[in-house]
Amino acid sequence: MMFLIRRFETVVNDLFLRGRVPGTIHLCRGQEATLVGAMGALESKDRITLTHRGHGQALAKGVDPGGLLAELMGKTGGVCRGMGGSLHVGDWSVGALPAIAIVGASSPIATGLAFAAKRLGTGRVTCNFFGDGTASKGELHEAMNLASVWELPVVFLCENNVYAATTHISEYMKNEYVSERAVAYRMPGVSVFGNDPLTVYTAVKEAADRARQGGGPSLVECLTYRRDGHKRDDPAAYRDHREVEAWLRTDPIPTFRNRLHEEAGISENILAGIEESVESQLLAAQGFAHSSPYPPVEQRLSYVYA
Amino acid sequence: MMFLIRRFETVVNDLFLRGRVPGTIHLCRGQEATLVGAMGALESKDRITLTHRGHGQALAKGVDPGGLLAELMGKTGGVCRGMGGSLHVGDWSVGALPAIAIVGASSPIATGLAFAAKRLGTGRVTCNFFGDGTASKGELHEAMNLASVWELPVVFLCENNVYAATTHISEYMKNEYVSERAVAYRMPGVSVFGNDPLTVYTAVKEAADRARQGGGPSLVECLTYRRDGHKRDDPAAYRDHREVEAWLRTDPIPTFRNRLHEEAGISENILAGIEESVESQLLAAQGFAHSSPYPPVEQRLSYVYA
Amino acid sequence: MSMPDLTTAPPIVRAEGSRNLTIVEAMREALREEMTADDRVLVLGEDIVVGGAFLVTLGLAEDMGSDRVLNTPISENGFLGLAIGAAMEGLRPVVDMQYGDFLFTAADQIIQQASKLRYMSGGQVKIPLVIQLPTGASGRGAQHANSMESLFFGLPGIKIVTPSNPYDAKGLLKSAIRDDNVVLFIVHKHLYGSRGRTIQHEQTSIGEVPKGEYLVPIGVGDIKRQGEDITVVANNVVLHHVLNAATTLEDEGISVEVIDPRTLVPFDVDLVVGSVEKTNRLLIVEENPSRGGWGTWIISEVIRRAFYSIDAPIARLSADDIPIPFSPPLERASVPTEDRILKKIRYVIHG
Amino acid sequence: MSMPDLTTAPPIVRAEGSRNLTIVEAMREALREEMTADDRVLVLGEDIVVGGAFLVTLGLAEDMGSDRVLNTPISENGFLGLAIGAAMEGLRPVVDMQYGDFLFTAADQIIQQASKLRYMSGGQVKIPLVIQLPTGASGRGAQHANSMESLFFGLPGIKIVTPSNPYDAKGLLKSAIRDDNVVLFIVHKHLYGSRGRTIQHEQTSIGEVPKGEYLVPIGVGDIKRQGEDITVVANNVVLHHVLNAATTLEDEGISVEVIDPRTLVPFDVDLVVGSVEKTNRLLIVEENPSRGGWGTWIISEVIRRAFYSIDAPIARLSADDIPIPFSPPLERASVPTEDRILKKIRYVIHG
Ligand SMILES: Cc1ncc(C[n+]2csc(CCOP(=O)(O)OP(=O)(O)O)c2C)c(N)n1
Ligand SMILES: Cc1ncc(C[n+]2csc(CCOP(=O)(O)OP(=O)(O)O)c2C)c(N)n1
Ligand SMILES: [Mg+2]
Ligand SMILES: [Mg+2]
Repeated sequence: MMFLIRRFETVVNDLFLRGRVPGTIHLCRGQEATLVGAMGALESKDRITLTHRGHGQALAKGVDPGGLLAELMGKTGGVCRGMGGSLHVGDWSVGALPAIAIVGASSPIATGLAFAAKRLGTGRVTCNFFGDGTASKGELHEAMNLASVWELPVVFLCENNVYAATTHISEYMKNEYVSERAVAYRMPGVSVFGNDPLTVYTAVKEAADRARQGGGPSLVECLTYRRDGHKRDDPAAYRDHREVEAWLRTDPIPTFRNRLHEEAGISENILAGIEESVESQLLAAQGFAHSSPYPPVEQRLSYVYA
Repeated sequence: MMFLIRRFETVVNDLFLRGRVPGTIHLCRGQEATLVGAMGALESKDRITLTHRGHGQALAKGVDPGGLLAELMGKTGGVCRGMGGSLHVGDWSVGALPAIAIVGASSPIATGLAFAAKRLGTGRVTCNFFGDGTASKGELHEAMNLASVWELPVVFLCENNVYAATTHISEYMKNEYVSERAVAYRMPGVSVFGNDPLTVYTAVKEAADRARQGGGPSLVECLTYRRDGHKRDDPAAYRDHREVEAWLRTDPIPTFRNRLHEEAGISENILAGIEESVESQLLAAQGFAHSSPYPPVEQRLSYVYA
Repeated sequence: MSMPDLTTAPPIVRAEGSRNLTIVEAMREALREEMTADDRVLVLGEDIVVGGAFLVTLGLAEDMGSDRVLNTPISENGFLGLAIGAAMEGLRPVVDMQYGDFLFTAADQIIQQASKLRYMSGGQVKIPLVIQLPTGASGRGAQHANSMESLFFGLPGIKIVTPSNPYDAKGLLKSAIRDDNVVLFIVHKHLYGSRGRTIQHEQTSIGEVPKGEYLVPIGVGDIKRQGEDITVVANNVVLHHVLNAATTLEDEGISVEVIDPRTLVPFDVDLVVGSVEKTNRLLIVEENPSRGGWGTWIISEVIRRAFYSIDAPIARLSADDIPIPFSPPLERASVPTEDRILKKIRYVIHG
Repeated sequence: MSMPDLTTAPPIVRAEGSRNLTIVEAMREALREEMTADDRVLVLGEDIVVGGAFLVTLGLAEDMGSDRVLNTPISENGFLGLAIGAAMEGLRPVVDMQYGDFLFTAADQIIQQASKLRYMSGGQVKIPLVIQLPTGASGRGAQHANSMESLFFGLPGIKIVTPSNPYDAKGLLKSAIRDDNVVLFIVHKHLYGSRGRTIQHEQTSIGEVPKGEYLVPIGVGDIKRQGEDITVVANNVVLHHVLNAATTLEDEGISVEVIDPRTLVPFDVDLVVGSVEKTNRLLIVEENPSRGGWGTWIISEVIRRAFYSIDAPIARLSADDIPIPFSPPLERASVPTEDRILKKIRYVIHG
């Protein structure tokens, strides 16, 4: 799955450069381990809310790559019928709420999904993805307090990739870790290495289990890094090359592949086989997306009201 | 001063009951020690931002009782020329920014006053008054983080009177103290007994001195209690009578009067003299407010633009 | 599950006699009936367990349970967003904003989220949500006197309801709760007629409400008074001033047709156009400031559809383009009064 | 200190030759000049040290110092409120909102605070504040496509500026910075012409800018093209479509007068009325949705002041009353295009 996300983003990047993907894109290359580790700890009935950097979050939750790619192109076969685009991908049928691109705004809404789960007794847990920069938004704090007071089954998951767009984390918070803010609401908070999917899995599993058993919300911070710029046209020249190199050495894709091979003893063939199947999945996805037509212009008048 | 505030609010209450004060009023009877203690720790050049419960804050900062009362009546002699009313009292010439009645909204603005003080090197400190209920607003958190990151000379002062309007503090936060939230921004935070003016003075003085010396912001929480309901038409029946009785036993006015008499050995005569002078001050204030005319209706078109 | 399309459904009235209620009592009945009929309905807001700012929820917590009438922290973004999420999962929240003015601290949740999430998702989600917004000037100064109806009139993706009497308030609130969309339910602060508070225009807030269950459809205006010489469109408190003025003018031989749109979005333009084609004159009275008022859009629609039926310049009365001042005489001078309405109608008729 | 009243002051032009600049370059020059002339001027916003979303501040941090070009946390309420406080103490902040759409998360600070604090204080405070708001649809979906100019048009107590070319952008930004009030400086996302980003309408974002210092006064509209048969009022990107359409129609013998209001608040109604009295026909083109559009207010004013000079129903072109869809063909279909403008003008002229 991590490999699928990496390759999907690479394909998106190529298509964007070739002008086949309009608008803007925010790639998550480098952050795959956090996404896959976290999603592994959730059940398929659980809910997630996505960020502006949502392609990987969607794939990890089980959104179809073809429908996802078609959405980025504004095609009628897109998961949102072309109405949303890259900033709003998601498929509610697999529990991935179409992404909210206004940072911070998703946290109260995720808390509401959790509120409904508790009230209706569905046993669902909601995982609210947000970034380190978003930790400066008041909405997040209002949501964490509400979730804590009402003991709602939500996991606030911070993908800390050290930057808010072009701004270094040291410029917008005095704290070393975002997780320090959990105590302000008497909520458990932890920070873990986000490039190791197993570490992330363990942390999120503990938080999700607690939530499911009525133990209320938690804040889980995963420390990771962007391979790319903030968006497609960002060379990320503002980053210190030593910081970049140090992080890229921990790139989850090669690292985890080696571990699977050496530690878990999974053979080259099997790994290569997985990689091949990913490539063919992506070819199929591109085929679907390219052949899907644009929606009829009348569709713009639909979906305004239920 | 504490006595002045108590008697002023009592006069306002009477006038309101007699229909001489339109709109609504939020009295601060019972919270005088926090106001006077805090203001004593500030310099006259310092700034404060006021809340919807601002009459006492204004008086303590040195706003003229006559102009204040005239404002509550919507008279042209009011500190805001009758444009603001009870919810917006203040006199910028004495450093009391006319009150902001949207809770939480004043915290970023207070932080801006502190930003200007630092940039212009005025040596001013800003004290941002807010209530325990307001601690649930995101604006406060954004402001505390900004003040912390930019090391601005602001004191976030929480008047914790146990209720947000009719709602008990235990209904909207898990924390025992609002001051626990300071650590979320690596900011010093303390909670003190707000009905003892000297304790409040010491805590605010320490925070203000630190701010003035470039040590950045602090959060000071003062535990106090409303004698009255949230607003004039609120009987406050939702409060547990044991809670009310326990707190009223610590009412700062009689308590502090006794201490002045017994501990500081200030004679009955002197105290009675102070009280008389307050009464005559208030009579003068009422005389001024009553005799002040309503503004001409054309004035409604003024002050929209500078 | 799908709901009846209330914009087309006729009002269902099963009269079993009626009584005089205030708007707040009528709204309370609507909430009680809908909460009893459908346990997905719940109410959220600050201080609503003891009744809320206008006593709309007085007694509801006791009868419906404290898990369905919830006091929230002072976190407008938090609980409005929470209600949006809960609605997407099938609950039907009614959010009480205490004063509409406080919604601005959560504006993003309505402007960017509630009104757009369904659209951006290509119809994947549905947000059945009612937001209760007291509006207008009521002697508390500028921060408690905003006209919610005009500030959100330009926002696509929501519905806006502004009842002016108890009958409409009850029927429209029930329709709003059953609607699968985001509905701003806006009542003027002076119209609630809450007990235990001093209310101006006391008489305007009391009216007949049938005992039986009924709905008033969203999107259908109402002719509150038939007339021949001029059409006056108004809502909220000023509608009551217009009705008083119309009575006065009858003695002067001026016959005024008074239209209450009842809902601003969707707006019953046909009703206004039909009336203007009869009277050939139009006056719109709004409490909100002149710039950005909903009335200007109605004017542009009438111009488009009935330009050649208009005999006199379409007139408008609104508040000044200023924040609302506190001082009582200044506040009164800022908004349309019965007196100014009388003068304006005479002017349109006699020039 | 008091500032010259820019709404009456004539444009000061000291031409020393000129060059072609993009709007973003013109704005950068304005900032550089004003920051050099007055050290109370500073810029705040997210990511502006590296230039900001549209590169308006590119290079400014280096030249003006990082204490005057400040990267903020993602805290719109926090830094907008901070700017308001700083302005009341005598600083003159320019806040860069990155995308205007993000202002909604701090709506209370503009709607309830910045626009009202001076008024409620009876004139005790002054808030010289410029808020830079990229507006409109640009292929990013509904949450990045709001029309700021119409959503804040009904808010008393602020000024709204919407330049459409580099000359106006520079002169108006300088005037806005010197103005003692809150000014929303709104430019369409497609007009900046920032380097390093793909821009549609590239040609529309380049224009002549004199070398010397000059101001364009706030509140004064501009006739961008003289004509006899119809008056068309438009701003932002659609103004450029209108100008293209006017050229096409010339060959058909239709002479179009094109008015760019340049500022929406205060609005130069006299200019429009004067033109309509000459052409007797009026079309307003806006990119914002139909409901709540600023154009409807202009129509109501023209009706009030020039009703008897109008020969044909006043026409309007605007976006549909929907959130903006992402899919490119759908987005294009939602907003006024040159083609639709041509058709509409022909229709108004020939019926
Ligand atoms: C309220 C709001 N302000 C600003 C933006 C513009 N913006 C989009 S992403 C981003 C940076 C977010 O940083 P972070 O939360 O760390 O997420 P990351 O991009 O690193 O994944 C910003 C400022 C926005 N979308 N919403
Ligand atoms: C944003 C906002 N929401 C709600 C209100 C209505 N309101 C006014 S005072 C108040 C209670 C505030 O409680 P607290 O902060 O503890 O201050 P206190 O009244 O106890 O002094 C509320 C809910 C408001 N003014 N602003
Ligand atoms: Mg980040
Ligand atoms: Mg309190």
